[in-house]
Amino acid sequence: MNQKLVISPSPHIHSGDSIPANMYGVIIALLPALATSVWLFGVGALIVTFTSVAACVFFEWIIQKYLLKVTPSITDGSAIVTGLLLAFNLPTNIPIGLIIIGAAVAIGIGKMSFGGLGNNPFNPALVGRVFLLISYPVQMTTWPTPFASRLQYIDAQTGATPLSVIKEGLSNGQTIPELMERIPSYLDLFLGKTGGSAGEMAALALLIGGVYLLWKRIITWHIPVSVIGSVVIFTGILHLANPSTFADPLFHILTGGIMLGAFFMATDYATSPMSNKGMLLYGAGIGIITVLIRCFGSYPEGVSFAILIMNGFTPLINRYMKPKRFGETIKTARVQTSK
Amino acid sequence: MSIVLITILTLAGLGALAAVILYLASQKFKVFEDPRIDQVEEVLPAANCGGCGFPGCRAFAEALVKADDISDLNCPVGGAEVMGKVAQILGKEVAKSEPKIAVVRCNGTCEHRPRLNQYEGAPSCAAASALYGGETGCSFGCYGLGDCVDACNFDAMYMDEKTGLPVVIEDNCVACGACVDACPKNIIELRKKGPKNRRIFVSCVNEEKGAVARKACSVACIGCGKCAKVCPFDAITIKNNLAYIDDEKCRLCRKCVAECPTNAIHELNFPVRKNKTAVKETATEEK
Amino acid sequence: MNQWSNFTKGFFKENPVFVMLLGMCPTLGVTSSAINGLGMGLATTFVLVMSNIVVALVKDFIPEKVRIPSFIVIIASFVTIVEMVMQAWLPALFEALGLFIPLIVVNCIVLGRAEAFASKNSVGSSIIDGLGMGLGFSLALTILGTTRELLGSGKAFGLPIFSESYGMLVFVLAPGAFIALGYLIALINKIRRAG
Amino acid sequence: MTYFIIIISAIFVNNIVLSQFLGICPFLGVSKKISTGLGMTGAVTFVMVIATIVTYFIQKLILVPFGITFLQTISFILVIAALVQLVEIVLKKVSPPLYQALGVFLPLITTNCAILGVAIMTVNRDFNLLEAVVFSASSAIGFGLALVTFAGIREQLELVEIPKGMQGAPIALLVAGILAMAFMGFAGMV
Amino acid sequence: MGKTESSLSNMALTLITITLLTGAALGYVYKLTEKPVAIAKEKKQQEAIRLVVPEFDNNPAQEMYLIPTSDGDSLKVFPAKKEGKKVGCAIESISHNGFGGDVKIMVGILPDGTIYNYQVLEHKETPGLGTKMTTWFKPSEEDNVSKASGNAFFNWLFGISNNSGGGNTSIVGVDPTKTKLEVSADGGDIDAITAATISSRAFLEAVRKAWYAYTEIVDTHSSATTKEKNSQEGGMQ
Amino acid sequence: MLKTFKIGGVHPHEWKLSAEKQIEVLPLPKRVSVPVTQHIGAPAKPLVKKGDIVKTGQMIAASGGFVSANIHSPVSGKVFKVDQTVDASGYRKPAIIIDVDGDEWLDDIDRSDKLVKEITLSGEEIIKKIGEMGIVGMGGATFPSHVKLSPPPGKKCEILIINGVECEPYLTSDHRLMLEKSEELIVGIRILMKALNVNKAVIGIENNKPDAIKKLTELTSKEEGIDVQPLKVKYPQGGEKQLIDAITGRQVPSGKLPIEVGAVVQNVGTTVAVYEAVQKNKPLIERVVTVTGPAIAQPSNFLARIGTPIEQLIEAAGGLPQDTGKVIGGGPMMGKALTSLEVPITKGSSGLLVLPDEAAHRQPVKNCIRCSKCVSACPMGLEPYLLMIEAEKEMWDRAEEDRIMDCIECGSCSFTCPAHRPLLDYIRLGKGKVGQIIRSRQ
Repeated sequence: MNQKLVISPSPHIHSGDSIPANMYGVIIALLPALATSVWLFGVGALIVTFTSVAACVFFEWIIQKYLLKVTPSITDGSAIVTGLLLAFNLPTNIPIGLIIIGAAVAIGIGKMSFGGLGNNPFNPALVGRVFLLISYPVQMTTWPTPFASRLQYIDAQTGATPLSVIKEGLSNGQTIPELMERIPSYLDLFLGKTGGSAGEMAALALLIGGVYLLWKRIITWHIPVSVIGSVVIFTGILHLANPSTFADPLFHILTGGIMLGAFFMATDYATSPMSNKGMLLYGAGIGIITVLIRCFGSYPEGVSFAILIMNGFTPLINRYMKPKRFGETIKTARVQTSK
Repeated sequence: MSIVLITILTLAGLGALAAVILYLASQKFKVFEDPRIDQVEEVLPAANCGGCGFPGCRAFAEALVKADDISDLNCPVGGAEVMGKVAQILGKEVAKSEPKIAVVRCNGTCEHRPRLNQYEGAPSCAAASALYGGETGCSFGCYGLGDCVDACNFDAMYMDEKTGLPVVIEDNCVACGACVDACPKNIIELRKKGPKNRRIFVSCVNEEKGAVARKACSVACIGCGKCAKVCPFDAITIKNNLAYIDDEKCRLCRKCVAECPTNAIHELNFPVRKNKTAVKETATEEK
Repeated sequence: MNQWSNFTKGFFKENPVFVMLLGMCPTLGVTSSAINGLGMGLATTFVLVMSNIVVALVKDFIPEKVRIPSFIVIIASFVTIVEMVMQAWLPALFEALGLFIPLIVVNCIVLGRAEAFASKNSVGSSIIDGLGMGLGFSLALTILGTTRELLGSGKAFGLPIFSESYGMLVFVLAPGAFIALGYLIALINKIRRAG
Repeated sequence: MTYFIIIISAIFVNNIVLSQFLGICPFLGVSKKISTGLGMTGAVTFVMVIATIVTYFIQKLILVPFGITFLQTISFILVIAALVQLVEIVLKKVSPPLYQALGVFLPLITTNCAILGVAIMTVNRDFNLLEAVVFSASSAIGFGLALVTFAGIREQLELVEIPKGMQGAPIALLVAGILAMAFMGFAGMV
Repeated sequence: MGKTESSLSNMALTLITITLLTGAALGYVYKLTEKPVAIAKEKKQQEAIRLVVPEFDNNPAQEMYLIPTSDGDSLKVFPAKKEGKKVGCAIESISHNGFGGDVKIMVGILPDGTIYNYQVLEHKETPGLGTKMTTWFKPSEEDNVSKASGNAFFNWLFGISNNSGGGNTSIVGVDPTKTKLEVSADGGDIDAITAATISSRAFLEAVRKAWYAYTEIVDTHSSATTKEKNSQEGGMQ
Repeated sequence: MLKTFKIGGVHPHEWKLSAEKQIEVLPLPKRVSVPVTQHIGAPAKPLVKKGDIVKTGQMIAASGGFVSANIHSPVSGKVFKVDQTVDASGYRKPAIIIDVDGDEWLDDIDRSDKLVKEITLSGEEIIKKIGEMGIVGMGGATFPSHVKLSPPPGKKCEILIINGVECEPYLTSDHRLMLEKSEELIVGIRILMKALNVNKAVIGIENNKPDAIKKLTELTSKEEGIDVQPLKVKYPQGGEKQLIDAITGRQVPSGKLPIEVGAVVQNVGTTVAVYEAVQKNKPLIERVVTVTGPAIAQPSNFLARIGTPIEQLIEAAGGLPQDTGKVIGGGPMMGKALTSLEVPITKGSSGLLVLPDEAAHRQPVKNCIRCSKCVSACPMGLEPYLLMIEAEKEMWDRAEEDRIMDCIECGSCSFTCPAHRPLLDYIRLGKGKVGQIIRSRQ
């Protein structure tokens, strides 16, 4: 035998799973929502998505190549996912300059400063999004009206999102039943026929994507279910307590970024907890903080903030919510003896 | 003028009260502590900034007093000056003993030691050693995965790309022994630095019988014992088919080097050998 | 140590903010504009120099147990003086700096220098040390203030550089303070390693 | 309801570390480990509440009646410094376990501007005694929340390779910045 | 160590000495700065009043009087007179519904009931957003200057359009009986600061309060003599 | 009803290429080298010296302690030397090398195929006999069986579990044994039940071996106390703790032995060996070895004598394919890559897997993306990603706290990691270090 045998520790076979497979899976799952967005907002959705993805990939490449001096890993698809998610969180008439700033912040501050994929404690797309929201509140809070001007980009006709209608109206002394008149039907909300950021309104499309992710085992059910569940329970309690100031649960899960957040942003690998118990707690935290911000804070929407805040708590959750150990059902002495 | 008076009275009153209460409290609640903690705290800047990683200067002082080795503790405010004083108080500066240096006792380069298989596990000697004997026929030699280099805190080692063996940078080595502990094959040894950095050692740790060892590596020690016979100082012993030169006994005469059939004995930093008399001269000089 | 290096060390080599990470609260809290940063820096410098002088003068008369309280009282009184003087003659700056003026008293730099340097050295070198450190602190605050002001509102020392509408508001707010300082320190570290 | 508002405001909306910039030194300094962070939080809560009560009475009974409010800074810090030392001495004797848990952090607290800052804010806002206690306690909890969260993230970052230039303070500040950004979501919640 | 020992007497003595000395020093400085501080404060108020009402020659601060509002605050009213004739009055008003807390403003109202000018005294609004209230509700010249200063390409990049400054933002010269001083989103006539509706709302609330207070003066003391009398009373306060 | 264990697990492709191949008897080799350490525990002490003539089945090395096992000559011939030979790890270990000369067995060994059903020995005698005959766990762990059959005082065995899971991909030796030696297996179970004094035994078989399940179910329908339990296919079900969990629902606590929950697990191969030892007086000198691999010409199951060089087995299966990259002793999940083909078959060799070059290499390692797939795959409920980092950064305290010692080294984590991180490599390293620390503490 003239060939050298390869020696490596077990196991000697691999499942074939890879980072690109997961990332491209997420990208595929996002496509229905992208299609819906183009259907609703036309050219603006395309411009915003394309710019965001291109900028994210570009920044990832340039930072890895010239600042970190490592081999660029843009082909693994993670920058594309960040770009897509960032775009989905922006209004489709947002100026290009802001998209580029957002991408630079998402990749530069949110991801590469920590050493790149997997090291970042916060979801990069959300870091970029929240950065923009705080820095440019005006541009970030004017959304185009669906179907109104599909061929126009920046000068598109603007309207409000259901959540901002509610927030605005409530602070004006109107009640929820009155305001519901001004809101599209739940079916329209479900199909996404409403104002909002590029990819967050189409609940149906996002649900399809989410199911795809679950089917491909890219994510587990824990986070989406606990996010949506906690939103439903919490808003349900509030709605029952006072229907005139708090909208019903269905309204809450169909509007804003709940679906996008629950299936795509909160489930971000690097920034979500590792154990199933931890994921449930994390998701519940996101749901509750979201509702708190929506119902009591001054921002109409709180999913981004809620996920970022819970990202902050993820290390603590990981530290104290360990997976269920084998043999734990029987109470045993710890490995470390007390002496 | 009254405001000045009130000011003075208030502050003086508060000051006096604070002093009295603190004094009484410290009398009443006295607790014995290592007096050196106070001494060390005295030297520290008392900025209580937490920059040292400890919660406050006193905690840092306690850590210093308790620690056996204070070399990796540092006060960023006070700097080296303060740390010097601390070391003085604690008397923790180790008396310099005979200088030693790390020596790599394997010469199994790619050339001398043909590779028989290819390792593809975690790039760590420790992981590899738990798995198997090594890429070559010699299960005693260097894995070449650089655990020693990783262990070195002083940039005193690097992996030679060509030979696949670690090299000690003599000027940087402080003989801390980290590499010795890191090597799963016990190849690295701390030896006396020697006059003018001159050292003689057996660059092999293979305990196989001669033929087997030779087959695996052309420069292995085959345990033939020629060196031991020729050594005038009884510095060389043969155990488990392997020669070992005791650095306490060796007088650097270099007779063994010439005798070794496999060139397993290495000499370092000697001038180029001219003839036999020259060797003797150097040897006597060294004494 | 020669006096010149004693003076200049605070600017770069031992810059209290960028290198020693001391006095972070005012550093972050008041640097939403360059002028505020500078004002805070100078106020701190004054307190630092004056308390260094006094501590150097009285160091031999102070019993061990009340050393810290005594130093704090000395520092606090200078802080109060600064407070009153600013209120009288620089009311705008006084309002901008707000809570952080009384908080100079707990700035680690001031007490740290009093303890680490002035209580062990002569009055002359204590002045130089205080001045150097204080100016280094001012420099750091001014740099950070300028950066934040420029990025946040397109101005430097109140002068418009580019349209305010381009500014990234985050930098004027709390998060921007942390982020800007983080990258500044990274930059300084890089320069220090290179130099 | 006002108490509820004070609590929410101090913990989330106007978190003393993340939006008021108080107590940054210990926030950056003692946040390398979760356990240390917890100890520090305990010590801060303890001292902050006591200090606020004491300074409250000094303000109400001495400074205001005599018209010498300009002595606020100096008298507060004097009282806090003495108080911290007193607590330390007493704790060491009376309850060694508590001292082990909290006491080691006490020296750090004198120079923690959060204590003085909260004391001054309390009198500036004209709280009554109960409000002052609630305010100081929730401020301390807000401090602890930020500190422990931050420590958790830092512990996790210890496990990964941060780019060389960003290691240490820069990355810590960056994390604090993003955390502050996230906490801005609570804006307007009072 | 050559230092003084830590005995009770020494400790107390040192602390007392130090506090005595610093106390004296502080008292002295306080004396020294007491006046300038008061002057600075007064000057600030004067400045604010001067900005919001036409030229006057009396001392409005001395003639200041309080007017209670329906929600429990009392507003300070500073009448401004020139040669004994009332030229307007400055009213310090407050709203508790700002984004970051109270918004305190000084509003100048002319005798005919129109708003002459305003000045923001105190606020804790978001920098860059709510802070715009200092200029937003004034005639838009200054605002447009800064907006026009950008380069066209960057304006496009950042989505800043030049024609957005033209709305109904100014309250200067407005007669509150004719113009509804509420943000347009609430059915009023004034455009809110973009993305800072809450701050705008609070600001306008403060302005309304000032104006109601003013109308109250006019209503309760409709004759010139009572006004005169009132201001004298105010002066005596 | 299919049962399985509760936590984690993965499902690799099965690749049971040799499942239909009958067990063939491998011709005797010319020379065997019998290592003295073929089991967990102390090495056996050689009883022969160079030049001695030995018979097949003659004891040539005696147990070196309580946890140790006797070793018998697998062939008859002359001892060539008692020296070192390369073991599977490439390290040289002492071994007895015998030149084969004919095949002369010891007289008292019953070599007939006749099934001996009646068990004459008492429980204690059985255990003693098993010890004498050098039986060890043949699933791969090689733990001396007589030790396992002697529960510590105070502990009572309630159930005997026979491990016919064979969850490793490719391997089929146990599968074939269950089909071809089913009756012997049943008698073996009876013997073990008697030795353990239990009246309940369950044979756990994964659902991908329906023929074995069918055959054994038929046979056991008449046997009281012996049941067959079909199991859902999931790796690592063959792990002792996982199997007990799957069958009884009880979980062995951390750091404890199966007897803690009243269970004893024996492998199918071991059980057949026990039958032969007790009823036929035959020591453990041969075993069934699967030789397989994607490029192997005839994947086969051989009955080979201990000490046969693997080269000969591969030859018998059609020779080593051209582009061989890796030869693995055991299955692909837990087997060891071999450094040379001179390595002999030992008591624990369940299979030989030859992988082509393209399948032999690992993928480049990427950053951990914290996807938590390793956490959900770990059958012990550990956090492999964390343990790896802790081992890499030498955080031994935390690794111990995070129960690194519970790891069963099944490889599910490395198998599943999308970033191709060498999780198990480092965890194994950490286990070694932490184990040292724990021992030094005691």
